[in-house]
Amino acid sequence: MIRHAALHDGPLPVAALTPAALIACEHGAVASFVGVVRNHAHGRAVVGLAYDCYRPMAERVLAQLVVEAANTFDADLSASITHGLGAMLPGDVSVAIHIASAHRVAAFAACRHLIERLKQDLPVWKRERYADGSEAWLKGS
Amino acid sequence: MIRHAALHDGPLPVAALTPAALIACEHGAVASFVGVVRNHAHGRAVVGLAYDCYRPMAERVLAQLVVEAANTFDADLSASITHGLGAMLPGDVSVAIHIASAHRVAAFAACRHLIERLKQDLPVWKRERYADGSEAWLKGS
Amino acid sequence: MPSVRVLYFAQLRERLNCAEETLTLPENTDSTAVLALIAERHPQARDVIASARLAVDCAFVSGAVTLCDGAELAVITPVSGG
Amino acid sequence: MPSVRVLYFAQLRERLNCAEETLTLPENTDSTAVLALIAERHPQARDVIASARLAVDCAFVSGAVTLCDGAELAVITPVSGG
Repeated sequence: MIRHAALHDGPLPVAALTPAALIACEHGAVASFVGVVRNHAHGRAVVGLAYDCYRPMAERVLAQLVVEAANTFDADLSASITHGLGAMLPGDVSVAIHIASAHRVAAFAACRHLIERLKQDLPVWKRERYADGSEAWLKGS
Repeated sequence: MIRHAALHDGPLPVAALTPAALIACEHGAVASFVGVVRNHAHGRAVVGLAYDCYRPMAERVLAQLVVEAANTFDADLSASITHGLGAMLPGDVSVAIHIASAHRVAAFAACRHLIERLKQDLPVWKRERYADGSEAWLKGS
Repeated sequence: MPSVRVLYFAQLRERLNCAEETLTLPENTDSTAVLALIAERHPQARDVIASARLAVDCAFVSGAVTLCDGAELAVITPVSGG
Repeated sequence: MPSVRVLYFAQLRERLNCAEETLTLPENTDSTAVLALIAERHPQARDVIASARLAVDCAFVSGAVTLCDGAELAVITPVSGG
């Protein structure tokens, strides 16, 4: 059983996209979610963004969300959740979640749960930069 | 927009686990499913399995399921679906599905839809080998 | 009556000890009747065929089917991919 | 009354032009009262603070809170990670 929850300075590296480290023969299903910085949002052209973060709390929340997902969906699941911080450009990867479980229903449910809960509780804030030169802090997401 | 649907002889290579080829700045969300050969099923210890396949139909079904998912969830989604064939051991990867979409709801829904529909319609059959030396064709999954 | 190829896979292929055979079947018929004719020919696999779907030229068919000479039929027992 | 650190982030930090300050707050109070005291101190950010949750020592709190000397409070406006 693997449990990994971490913040990462900058966009996530390509290695964060693969659940390879979670593959194990007791877990028949792996569900993953990867978040990518889009070039458009709310009808505006986005040229970049920066994440602010309350780092010690964010680390704690990520770890707690993994425990919560395991308690809710599968006590034996393996999980990896990583969120990037700082400046990013469109196409950069900001978050990666991987869940391995014996069965796919729990794997999908835990993965979906984690990204939804992360968006509710992770103390991270996104400031978008637009093509017209303006910037704005996002409120919720 | 990327659309990839293929069969692969043998277990899927590690490169099939990553959605890296689908990352694009118009798609903010990537959902993936990876199926792994388990070392247990129906309460029995599994030591290996082999997939039989009606290959020309399976290729056609995979491509059709991608079109169906796009028609249902997001006409602009990118999708990659690959199913392995032949002999596999516990821990081997038998199927990988990656969906990139502007938003996570469509990405998750299309990914989940594809694995469920694959399990209904893909003309592929699994023969499990057990620790006691017996073998059995699975009926449904 | 057209001559068609009929393909068998997995458990059904093993039960029949046959991967493929050529049959002469009615031109205008329906999928249930085709499966019934095949089951009649192979009583030892009647139970397996009863759970199968018919594919013609790589597509599932149900209800009325028109068979042409050289069509490729497949008896698709419950699948177990993934 | 304990002396606590209060942290501000993102939009709120910019509005206050302040990332952190030390405040003296009642020991036994509740999260709503703490946020109200902070809003009273920073009327220019009242609207932003109204939408915030309170964290004490890296955990969200609601209802009654007991504050100790040196506690680390954070005003968590609606987050936008992911």
